[in-house]
Amino acid sequence: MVPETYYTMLSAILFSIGVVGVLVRRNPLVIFMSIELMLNAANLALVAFGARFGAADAQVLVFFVMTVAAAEVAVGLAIIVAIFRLRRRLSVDDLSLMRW
Amino acid sequence: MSKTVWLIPFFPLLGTLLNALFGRWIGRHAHWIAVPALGCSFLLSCAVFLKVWRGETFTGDLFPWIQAGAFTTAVTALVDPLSAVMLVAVTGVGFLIHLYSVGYMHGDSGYARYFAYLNLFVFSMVMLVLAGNFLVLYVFWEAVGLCSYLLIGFWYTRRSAADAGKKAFIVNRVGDTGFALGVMYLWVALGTLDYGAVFSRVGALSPATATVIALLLFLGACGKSAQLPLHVWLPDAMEGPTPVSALIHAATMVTAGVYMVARSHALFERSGVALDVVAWVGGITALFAATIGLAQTDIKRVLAYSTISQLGYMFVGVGVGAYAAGIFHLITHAFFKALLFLGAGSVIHALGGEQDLRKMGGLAPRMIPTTVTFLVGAAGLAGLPPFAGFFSKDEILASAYHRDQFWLWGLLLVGAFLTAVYIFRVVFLAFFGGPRMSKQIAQHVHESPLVMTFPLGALALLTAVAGVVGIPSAQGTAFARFLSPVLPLAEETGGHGALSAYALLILSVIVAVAGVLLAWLLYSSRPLSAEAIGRPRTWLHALVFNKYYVDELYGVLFVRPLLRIAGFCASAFDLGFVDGIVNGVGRLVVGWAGSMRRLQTGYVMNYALATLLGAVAIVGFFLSR
Amino acid sequence: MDAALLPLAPLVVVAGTTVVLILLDLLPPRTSKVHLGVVALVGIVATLVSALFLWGRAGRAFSGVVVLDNFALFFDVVICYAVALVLLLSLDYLRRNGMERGEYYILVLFATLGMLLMAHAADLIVIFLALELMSLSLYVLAGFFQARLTAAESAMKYFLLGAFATGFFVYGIALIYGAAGTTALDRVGAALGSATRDPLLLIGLGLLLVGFGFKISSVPFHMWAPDVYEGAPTSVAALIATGSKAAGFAGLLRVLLSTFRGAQPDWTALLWVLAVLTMTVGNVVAIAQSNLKRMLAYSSIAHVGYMLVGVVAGGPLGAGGVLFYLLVYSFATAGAFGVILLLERGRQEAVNQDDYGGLAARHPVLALTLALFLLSLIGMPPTAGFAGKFYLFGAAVRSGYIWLAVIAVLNSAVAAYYYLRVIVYMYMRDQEGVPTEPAPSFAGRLALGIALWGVFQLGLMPAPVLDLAQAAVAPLLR
Amino acid sequence: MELVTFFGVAILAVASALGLVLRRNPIHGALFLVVNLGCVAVLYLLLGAEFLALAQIIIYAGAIMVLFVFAIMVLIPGKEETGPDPLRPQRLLAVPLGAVLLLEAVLVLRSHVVGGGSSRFPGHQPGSPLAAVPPAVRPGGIESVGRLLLGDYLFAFEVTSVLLLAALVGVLTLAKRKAE
Repeated sequence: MVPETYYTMLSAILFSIGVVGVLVRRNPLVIFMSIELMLNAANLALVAFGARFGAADAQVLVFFVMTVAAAEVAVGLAIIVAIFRLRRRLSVDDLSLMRW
Repeated sequence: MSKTVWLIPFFPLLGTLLNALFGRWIGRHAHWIAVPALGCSFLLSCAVFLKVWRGETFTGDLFPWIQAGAFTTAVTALVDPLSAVMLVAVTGVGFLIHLYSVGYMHGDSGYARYFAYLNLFVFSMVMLVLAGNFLVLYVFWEAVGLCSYLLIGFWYTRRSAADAGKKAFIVNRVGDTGFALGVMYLWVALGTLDYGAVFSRVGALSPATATVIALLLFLGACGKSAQLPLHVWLPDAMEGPTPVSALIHAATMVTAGVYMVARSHALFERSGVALDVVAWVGGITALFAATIGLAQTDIKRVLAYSTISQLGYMFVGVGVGAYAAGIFHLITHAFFKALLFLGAGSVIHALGGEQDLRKMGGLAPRMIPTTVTFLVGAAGLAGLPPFAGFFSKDEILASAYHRDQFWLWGLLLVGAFLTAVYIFRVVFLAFFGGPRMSKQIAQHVHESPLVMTFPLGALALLTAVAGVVGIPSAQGTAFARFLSPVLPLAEETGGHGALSAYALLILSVIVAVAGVLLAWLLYSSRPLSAEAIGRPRTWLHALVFNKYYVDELYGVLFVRPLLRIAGFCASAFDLGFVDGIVNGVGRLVVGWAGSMRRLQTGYVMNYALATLLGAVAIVGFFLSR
Repeated sequence: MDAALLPLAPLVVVAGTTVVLILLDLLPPRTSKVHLGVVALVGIVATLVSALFLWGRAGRAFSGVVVLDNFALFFDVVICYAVALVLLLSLDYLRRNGMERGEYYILVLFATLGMLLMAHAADLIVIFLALELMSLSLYVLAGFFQARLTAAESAMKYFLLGAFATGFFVYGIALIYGAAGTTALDRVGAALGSATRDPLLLIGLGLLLVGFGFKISSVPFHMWAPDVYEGAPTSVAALIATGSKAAGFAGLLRVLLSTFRGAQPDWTALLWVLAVLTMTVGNVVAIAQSNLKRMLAYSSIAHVGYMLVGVVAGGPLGAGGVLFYLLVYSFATAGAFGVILLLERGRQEAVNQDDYGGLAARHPVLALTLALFLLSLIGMPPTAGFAGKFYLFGAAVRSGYIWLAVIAVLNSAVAAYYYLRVIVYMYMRDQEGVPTEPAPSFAGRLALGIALWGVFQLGLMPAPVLDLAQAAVAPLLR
Repeated sequence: MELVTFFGVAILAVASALGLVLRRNPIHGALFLVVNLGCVAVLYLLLGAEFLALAQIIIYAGAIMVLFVFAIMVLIPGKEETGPDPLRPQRLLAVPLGAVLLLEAVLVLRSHVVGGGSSRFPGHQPGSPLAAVPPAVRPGGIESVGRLLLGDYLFAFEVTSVLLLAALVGVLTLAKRKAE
């Protein structure tokens, strides 16, 4: 039996990697994937905690998070496609028309 | 009485709304709304005053306004002798100045806007005076500031006017913030803001608390009443139309600080220290501004410094505990300073907008009513008997003397001398001697229309006779007795000074007359040469050194050092130091804003970094607890 | 209506209206979609009425994950007012910008549903879903003017940063679940109350605060706001600034005041710092702005700082003050955005302060309206802003946070500068170049009129509404 | 045995996550993410959540990632992120910050284990078995999840459907070009 602390630790590591990914990458698609990584890590933590309680609540929560993630991906990709239509380059650093 | 009281502010408010919303269609006829509105207010004020005279007072809520838990505040009006006197003065002087404006602002493109602002100001000022608690006082304290700001920048196409408006705003902001904090602290300390409750419970405050609150409130008063070091905005405020200078920046709004201190005298007395601060700030300002007034060449700026100086006198009055004397000077000052400003306005009007004393002279024969009334005003300001200013100023001096504040008394006495010098300097330079304006302008010099000279006459009459109620007697002046339900009669506590009341009176007269004589010797005993005026800035020195042998003695002994001090104050302290602080703080904030906005790089990554930083900090914070 | 659904009447009405709109959108006419806006408006008004009718009732539904109480109802009212103003303003705005499409109204209603749900949610997972429903709709709305690069950029920034913050939020939920074994707010509160203080719960709360902080745009999670407000359609910016902010506060207040009351000393200390940072950064940077939409964005950040002061103060005075202030702020902000939205200069929206030179001379009523909204944002009496600030700062003083109140007062003093600058432009400058003209929109003017009424009603007679606000927070503080 | 599996999968998961963050090519990144999601699915299995493991594969790997890869294919011709990076120093600031976040998370998760035993779940509904007790109905089973989903969480379930509808409308809005 693996202690659930291992799982939560792993989820913390994955979450942190995801956070760093959001910050160091310039391609919105990759940034977005890093965000998915964060959500995924959170899911893992939820399931691990749920296993400790022996309750299925956590899994239901994870299910909701997954659904939301799917919806978010759909909208997010639509936004990315929309901006790509207007300008052919795709780096978030180009998106600084509005500042200061 | 309640309906009458509420109608007083109602009429100007109505006038504001009509002129603001329909100004485009009303246009040149705006005064047909604004002036009658003020007239009604004035008549109602008089009616209220008569009732108060017969011993009635009135407190009433318009509606319960703010409730927070157990704390409730209503829009309360309080009519007692003090507010009744102020009401009559505000609406009366306001009415005359409205009337005068009809002539002065004739043909201005913003005619309706002007009257809308002016009515709004009177409304706010009336509410400020009527306020029955500190919250309403604060609200209209802000509102009169806003009107002042709008009217200073009235001729916004002039860059200097817009800048002056901005400066007035920033400086007043400093004071008002202090005032707001004071009101808040008062609320925390006593749980109420109603005048009656606050003043009856003031004993519950520790003297230290009372001092802090009183000083915060006084900071607000300093801003509004242009006392050191927050006086810098008032001279610049002269960029506004002259009737505005007369009404707001001389007669009414700037005296709100004095009114507030007198109104909350119980609080200031509880502190003790705060009263001394008030008196000393007032005394120093009085002398300081008077010296600067000597060196100014712009007729309105002389009057502006004079106003600062006279406000200092009022603060000394209330600061030494002679509240009625302070308020009495407030009223008489409202009359004669409004008169002087309107007279100056009449001159400026006649000269086609010229404000420079160096380019005036010899106007007396062409503008007899203006000259006569201006002389009356000047006499009032200089404190020549029997004009009102004599009685009121002497009352303050005597009070300071009798309370053993000899240093203050000395400051004020010197100030009184300088006052007489600078105001008669203006009289001689503007109205007497040879004309120094250009030919074309000289040809067009004309007396102002009746609508402008009538207010001059009325104010001159008031200046001449208002002193009657201030004739001292054994039981104090009639004015002080009338106010005694609100403001305690001055007690003659000290009496250690060697001089009797009559000796003081005579001394005041001597000082004033000496000042007038000095001015005459300097500026009018011989014709001024034109070339002296051709050299700006040094003309006064040149005048003193080269032209008048008689003056050399005075010059060496007195005038030159004084001018130096005045010049130093004007340049180094007034313009350099205080302005530097005001501008510096402003620039600091703006510069800060400029660098802070650079953080907003527009890059998603930076924004996410900030988010992460925040998350790390929050988690770390909770982890450490 | 089913008895079980009655407590959810506001939600049901909005959801029903949304479905009707989706169907209506498929029907002709294809060119004009104003009727959709009108239907949406009717739906919102019906929601408002239903919320007012339900006032005073309390209940729960669906195993207690949704709750009906005065707190939720008060937010229903705030949100409905904000959305109604936005819809009124949009009717003509979309046509003028050549983007009259039914999806706009549908998405606005979806966002509204999310906001209302946030107010009614009693379970973290429902809060999360509500947050996402609202956010997803708003992301799309921010980029609604597809042809504009700024709009696309604004949508992208909003989306990426929003999703990033969501990641933290979900992790926070996970940690709280890990500590308490449940996501139901009351049971989490019980867990917090009975256990020795659990760091996991607190950290979970901290991560939730990141998500809420993003929604209400509190420093340091505020940086998206100016860019998004600038690029988004002005009506959407108004919606984000008012409705979505109100919803964020609904969730935040319920979580903090009710669930995490046991940890009050902890989060109070944190929010103290956040409040000071938020109002100072908002006000100072606003000084440097010349674009009115950005200026209002920073101003809205600063106002969040003021509201956080109320949260710190706590108690019926502080929390009630926040609710009251939200209403006040929504009226004034929606109104200010509304004036900007109505004004055009040479076919372009008038967003620069230069565009406002001399406006008072040519359009005195409109200029006066904007001036009054700005004065309310300053907190100048007798507008509502004064009463709102008075309650908030007064509550802080009452609770002993004197310094916080002092900083807030100083901040308000600084803030006056940039609001008055706009007024100065309108009243003390002359128009240069092409004149700025208002669009002839009756609905827009109606919206401004309603907002103006609110600003004065709440300024002159604040007491009844404040009583309602205090009654609204009462169930949380019990 | 289980422990070995766990560590194997965990290492793979971390490695693939790092791959996503470090590799320049977004396509590779997407593939790394798929691997990572698969690893997490395995972990779900280890935790006894079969339903979730399946959902993870179907929703994430099956739907979401396909969308991603599709978008990448459509949008990005060849490699990206090759140009000069003026923000590089700031970007790298993220690494220590991320490390601090990780440290904090580790601290709190550890202290949690140390600080509390299994008896301290007062918020948990009475009657539910705790971790130490082998559950009667296996919580990961599709049946218990289904009951919860359409029972206690029915409302959230309904909201999810609304959310998906909203997303649908949103995507349509963005994708539909204006008919001109």
